Amino acid sequence: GSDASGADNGGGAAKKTLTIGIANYSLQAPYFIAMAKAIETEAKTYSNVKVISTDAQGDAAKLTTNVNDLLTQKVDGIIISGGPLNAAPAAMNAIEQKNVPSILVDRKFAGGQYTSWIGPNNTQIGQGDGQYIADRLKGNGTLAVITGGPADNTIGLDRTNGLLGVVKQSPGITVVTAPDFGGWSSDGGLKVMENLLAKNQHIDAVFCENDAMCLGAQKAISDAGRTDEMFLVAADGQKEALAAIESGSNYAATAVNNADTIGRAGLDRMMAVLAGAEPSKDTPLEAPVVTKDNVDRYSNPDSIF
Amino acid sequence: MKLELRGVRKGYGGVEVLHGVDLTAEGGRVLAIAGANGAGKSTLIKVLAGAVPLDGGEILLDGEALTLRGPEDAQGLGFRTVYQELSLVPQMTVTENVLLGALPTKRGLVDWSAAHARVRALLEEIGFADIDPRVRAGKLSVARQQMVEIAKALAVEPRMLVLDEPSAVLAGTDLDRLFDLIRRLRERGVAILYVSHRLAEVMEISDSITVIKDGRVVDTLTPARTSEDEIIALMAGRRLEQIYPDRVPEPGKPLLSVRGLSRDGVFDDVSFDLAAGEIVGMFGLVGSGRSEVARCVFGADRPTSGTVELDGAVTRFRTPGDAIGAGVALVTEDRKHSGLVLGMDVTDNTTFATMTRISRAGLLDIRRRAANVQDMIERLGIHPPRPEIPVRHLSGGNQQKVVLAKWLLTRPRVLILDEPTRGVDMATRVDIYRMIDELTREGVAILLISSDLTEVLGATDRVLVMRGGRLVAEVGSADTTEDEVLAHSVGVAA
Amino acid sequence: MVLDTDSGEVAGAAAPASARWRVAVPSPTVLVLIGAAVAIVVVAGVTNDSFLTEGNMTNLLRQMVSTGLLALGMLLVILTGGIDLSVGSVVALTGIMSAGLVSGLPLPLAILVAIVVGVLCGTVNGVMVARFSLAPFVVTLASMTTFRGLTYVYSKTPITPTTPDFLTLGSQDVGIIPIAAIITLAMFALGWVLINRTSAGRALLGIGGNREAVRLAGVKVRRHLVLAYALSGLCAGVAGVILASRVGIAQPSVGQGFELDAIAACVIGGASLSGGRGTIGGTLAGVVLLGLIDNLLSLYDVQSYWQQVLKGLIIAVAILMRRGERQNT
Amino acid sequence: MVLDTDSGEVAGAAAPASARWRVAVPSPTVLVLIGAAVAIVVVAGVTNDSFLTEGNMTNLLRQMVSTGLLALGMLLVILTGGIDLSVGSVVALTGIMSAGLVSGLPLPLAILVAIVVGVLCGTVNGVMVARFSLAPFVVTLASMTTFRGLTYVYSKTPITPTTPDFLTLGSQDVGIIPIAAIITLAMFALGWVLINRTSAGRALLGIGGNREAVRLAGVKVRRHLVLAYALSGLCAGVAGVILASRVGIAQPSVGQGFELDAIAACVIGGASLSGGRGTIGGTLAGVVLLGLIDNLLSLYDVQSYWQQVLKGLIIAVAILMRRGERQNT
Ligand SMILES: Nc1ncnc2c1ncn2[C@@H]1O[C@H](COP(=O)(O)OP(=O)(O)OP(=O)(O)O)[C@@H](O)[C@H]1O
Ligand SMILES: Nc1ncnc2c1ncn2[C@@H]1O[C@H](COP(=O)(O)OP(=O)(O)OP(=O)(O)O)[C@@H](O)[C@H]1O
Ligand SMILES: [Mg+2]
Ligand SMILES: [Mg+2]
Repeated sequence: GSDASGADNGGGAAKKTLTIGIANYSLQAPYFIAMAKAIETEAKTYSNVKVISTDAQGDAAKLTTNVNDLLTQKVDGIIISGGPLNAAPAAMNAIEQKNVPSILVDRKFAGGQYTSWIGPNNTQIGQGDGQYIADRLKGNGTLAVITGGPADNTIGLDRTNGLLGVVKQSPGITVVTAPDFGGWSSDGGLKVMENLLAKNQHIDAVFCENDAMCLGAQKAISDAGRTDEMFLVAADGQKEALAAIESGSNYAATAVNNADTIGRAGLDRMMAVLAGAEPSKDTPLEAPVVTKDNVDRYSNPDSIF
Repeated sequence: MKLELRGVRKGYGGVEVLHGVDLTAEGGRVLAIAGANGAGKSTLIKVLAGAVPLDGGEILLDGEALTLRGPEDAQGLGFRTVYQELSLVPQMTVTENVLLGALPTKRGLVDWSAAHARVRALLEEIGFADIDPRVRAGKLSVARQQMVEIAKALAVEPRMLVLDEPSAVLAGTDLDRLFDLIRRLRERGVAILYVSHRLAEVMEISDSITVIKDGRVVDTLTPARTSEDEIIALMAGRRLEQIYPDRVPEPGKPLLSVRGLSRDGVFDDVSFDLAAGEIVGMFGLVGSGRSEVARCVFGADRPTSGTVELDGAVTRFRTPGDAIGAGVALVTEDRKHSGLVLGMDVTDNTTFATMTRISRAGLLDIRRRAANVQDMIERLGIHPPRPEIPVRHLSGGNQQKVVLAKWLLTRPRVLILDEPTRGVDMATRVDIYRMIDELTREGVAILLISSDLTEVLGATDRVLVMRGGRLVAEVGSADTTEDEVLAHSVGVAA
Repeated sequence: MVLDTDSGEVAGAAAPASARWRVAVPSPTVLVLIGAAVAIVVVAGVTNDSFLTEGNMTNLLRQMVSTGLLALGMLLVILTGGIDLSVGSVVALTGIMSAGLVSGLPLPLAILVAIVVGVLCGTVNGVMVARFSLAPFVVTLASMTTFRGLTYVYSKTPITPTTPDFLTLGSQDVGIIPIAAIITLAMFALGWVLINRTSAGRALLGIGGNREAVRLAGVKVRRHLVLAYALSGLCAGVAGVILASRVGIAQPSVGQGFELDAIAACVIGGASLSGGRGTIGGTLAGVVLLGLIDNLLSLYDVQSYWQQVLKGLIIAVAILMRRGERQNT
Repeated sequence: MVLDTDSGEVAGAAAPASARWRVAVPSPTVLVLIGAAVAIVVVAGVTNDSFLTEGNMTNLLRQMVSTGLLALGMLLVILTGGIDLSVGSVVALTGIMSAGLVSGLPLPLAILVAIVVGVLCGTVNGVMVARFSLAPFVVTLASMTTFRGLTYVYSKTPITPTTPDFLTLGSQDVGIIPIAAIITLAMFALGWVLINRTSAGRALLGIGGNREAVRLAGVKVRRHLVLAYALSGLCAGVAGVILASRVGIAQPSVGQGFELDAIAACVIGGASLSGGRGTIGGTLAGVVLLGLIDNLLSLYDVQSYWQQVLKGLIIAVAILMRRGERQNT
């Protein structure tokens, strides 16, 4: 990760107490929980920052409402963790009207109506995974792809498209995409993998749009007794996935999309903006691929996610 | 007007119930239809009301063939029906029930004041001005609901009025008011079809009587030239020697003593004793509180004060289960609401009160259960004799037998029967009277609540009369007259 | 008077002219709910600075629109003894269609077409339930899935409407009152008239109370059932369009679980899922109560997980306050 | 015989000793469903190579476990005329608790505690419904939210159980039959005995059919209601533990929407949401049918959006096949 804006700028705003609102699209998934936590933890490093965290429970309209609620409470800035949302024009209009800075973390909205964005480059995540798979398969084999949900969530779409862009360059690699969604969860990934295993005699590699699904898929593969047949690659860097990689299992790699880094950077960016800085608008973070070789650099047993 | 049925056939699920019925009803005449339970009377009526489609035969109105595609067609012709099973919407007011589907509107919106006024006038006309049209129908007593049903049938001036056992829940003056109404309608030229198991009534009100047996018309008689015995013989296919068993009252030691029992607003300070081997009748007008007394004794409702003693010891039944455990049984008056689980079969319904008793280690002894049910089917003549049939598909009278069977199976020491012969045909009544007579020989004490005066006097040893929630008189059945009992019940000195 | 204490909701509507004032006296259920709501508002107003601000009130109103509209349509269906699980999917379908159609059609026409699609969805449900006598729960469960699938077939990705006017409906206010809230309240008023002052409305209640009795009285049961579901579709269609307009982008995934909130509002407001009982006033009160709970829990900065626990408990307490309602009556 | 076409499910169980064979003859509903399932299996077996493989059969069985267990418990509640929306949350709560507890307790004890928590959750629902006469829909909607919140309070993040043995329950097979499927079938068998061979079971049906009538027959209504909900909690608890064990990681977000599948299985199997009607056989058939649909749509590579449309339509057709069932009877 990288603290693009630099926390040191924050000190300048220490005069009065600042209230920062966080509008979370959903606090059901550990990834977003971890990110909200990171923002709050980082806020504690400033003496004058109070954080109000809201949860739209997966409802875009509620996110709009929550943003309005936060504006009602006269927050000084709003950090939005938009989950799968592609845009939230009404919410962004309201923020713009009140002239409050908005920082997007993880999720970039279409339309550019925000102060600054820090998040992963999902296409790059896919490409990194794709490169790893193509290399390891040496250009030949069957790759199964498990997607998280409908295409209105472009996070997954970008990752898969990034992956396919690389993998498709090796004509020897056959891609089978599961027709049903893994729902971004372990039990979903398990079920989709079970069906894939039933349908495909031989699979060499599995790609999941996030770690949670691949953790379930790994279990399905071991239940079917086909652990030696294939390896798994995913994205996020969830700590269970890192542990699986570290243990030398067939969970081979994951591309880092560090909730903790993004969250902290998001708050720091907000403080910088409030202090008057004009940071670069979009800050995509690096997404290194973690394998057994470099996993010790990324694993942190104390992290939530 | 003249309505003819020719060869009408109707079956349910492949089993034919009406096998070609011919019948003629005429304006200005009351045609009574008599027949044993399950003979097909209600089915015939449903055909006429367009409630069920007929399978064969034809209906002619003044010589022209009719097709009834639904109840709305029959209603359009001025055929109005009072069904045997109450068909009110309990959540709705009396007004809405009476004018269901025909609420008066003004500029497209319902005109409630006109509606209430209309219903008040209607209720007045049928002699029930004391029913508040704005009250929810479900809050009324069964008898009052029955009168609401009748008002509903009269909401539009009928050409033909069909009444399926309208009197089963009525007694005394209520019944008189119904008969007045029928006579007035007859004078106005309305054709009336009247179904009842109370043959004395039938003889009194009808111009002719058609007897149906097993879905076929067996004869049409004129009241002046027939007798109750003859009708019963035609219905049952056998002659009944005697309706009520001869009873020599030999009360044993008191089993159940009710002392100063009251329930606020319903009844007050009721005390009486039931001795082993005794049949005690309880008579009263609708709403006099008989059913409520029974329910409080049985633990179904809580009395506000007073005690119930069993074998001389004060007991307190918190739930019906306690009462059943102590050997008290209550056959409730409203089988549809409180007696039966209509969707479940005869076996279940017959054994609900005894199933824990015939369980071993938590498991039902299904052989024993089946044997018990079979026994009851035979003893009460439940028809059809099939334990696996849902009670919903039984005729009204047979449903009543299932309720009786359930309580008889508990082998009670004290049996309270609230209108037990409601809708039960004559032949079966005789069986029931014989059965309770036999029970008393085994030392059972019986309280028979009934609105049928003849029955209350004929089947019992002595009669308690209630009026306005109080016990007002006690008379020996053999030493009194119907007029005397009636007088007590309305509060006129005899 | 005494006799009908727990039936005020139905009986009240049927009061004669001489006692016309009774119409204005809400039933005990509604009174309890209004009492609860007022208590909440007072406590919140005193203890929380942001609560009684103009901005928050506008917000609160806007927030209640979706649940409100869906609950209104749901009530009509619930009165008949049915249920409509498909409303969330209809919201998604009509929302994305309206957002998609504005690029080709004039705004009012696009909205109209989307709402008509909502009515059609409801009609399909109604026909399945009425004509084929199928259990409403399964019919609408099946159509919930089907309509959601169709939404994705229409567009897999969110649609940002090309016309800026599209946002007016969901975002504009008249004074502090959002247009959307005015539309919702107007629809509730129409719903009140339908239920209390038309024979069709009474028939809906009757069907839920005793379908056979209503049929025997010559009422066309099927036609009325279709009407109830079609109106539920209509309400969901309006909600879908307003929601898309409010968020400013239509997502195919929107609306999941909305049906539960709508049903909850009806039941908290005294409606019985067995049919035959329920009122417009109660439902509105239920909507307000649910909206207040959500709004306050977030204003008071309650942790999201505890918010859920608290929300559940508050609903439980709300219904506990109107004991006496029996499960099957 | 002919007369009881739409009641065979209840009647069948009550056959007298002399006609004991009737017990073995499933009702028309079940026959239609079995027919549909067999037809699907045959067609799928012929046209799809992967379908009849050992691996897929094991999958199919394993995938039916959650829905199966939840539907079983749900059936008991539905028979009484109630509904239990909280089962999905109970799955999450018990799953994560069992996974969390194994780190401190011996495996069987951890599982037991988790299941007891499930029973407690159900009991809370039951007491609210029975003791305070509250509408089951709202009670369990409230507890659905509450239990979900408690799950997150217990652990916001997924828990990986530390004991490898924990995984046995969900993953081990006996031959090609997963242990979990055996447990499920055994519980269905117990459920059959409960419903058809015990007075408690008959009481549950009676309560749903006519609560007042069975109360007057001496049945302790409240106690039986609590029993039904507690057993639903038990089933959800078992499902939660098995699911956590099967996935190998317990997530607090698991189980959303599971209640709808469980209810759908019951209703497809002929249960009536107004209570008093439903069978174990029908419910099992409903579970199998839903499982088959899911499995096949995926094997045939039907795109997810169309999967939803098709699934909805197949459910609609399945219930259309057993017309005659009336909405409120
Ligand atoms: N819905 C139904 N399904 C199947 N069988 C039915 C149905 N309704 C009535 N039957 C059967 O039709 C026969 C005639 O019933 P019906 O109700 O017409 O008798 P009834 O003459 O009115 O008897 P009662 O005097 O007891 O009211 C009975 O054997 C009954 O079991
Ligand atoms: N005018 C009335 N309007 C409405 N309800 C009435 C009226 N009169 C009596 N009731 C109701 O009748 C009930 C008392 O009658 P109960 O059933 O105990 O008496 P009953 O003598 O058995 O009469 P019934 O023949 O009606 O069963 C009470 O619940 C009372 O509320
Ligand atoms: Mg009859
Ligand atoms: Mg009585």
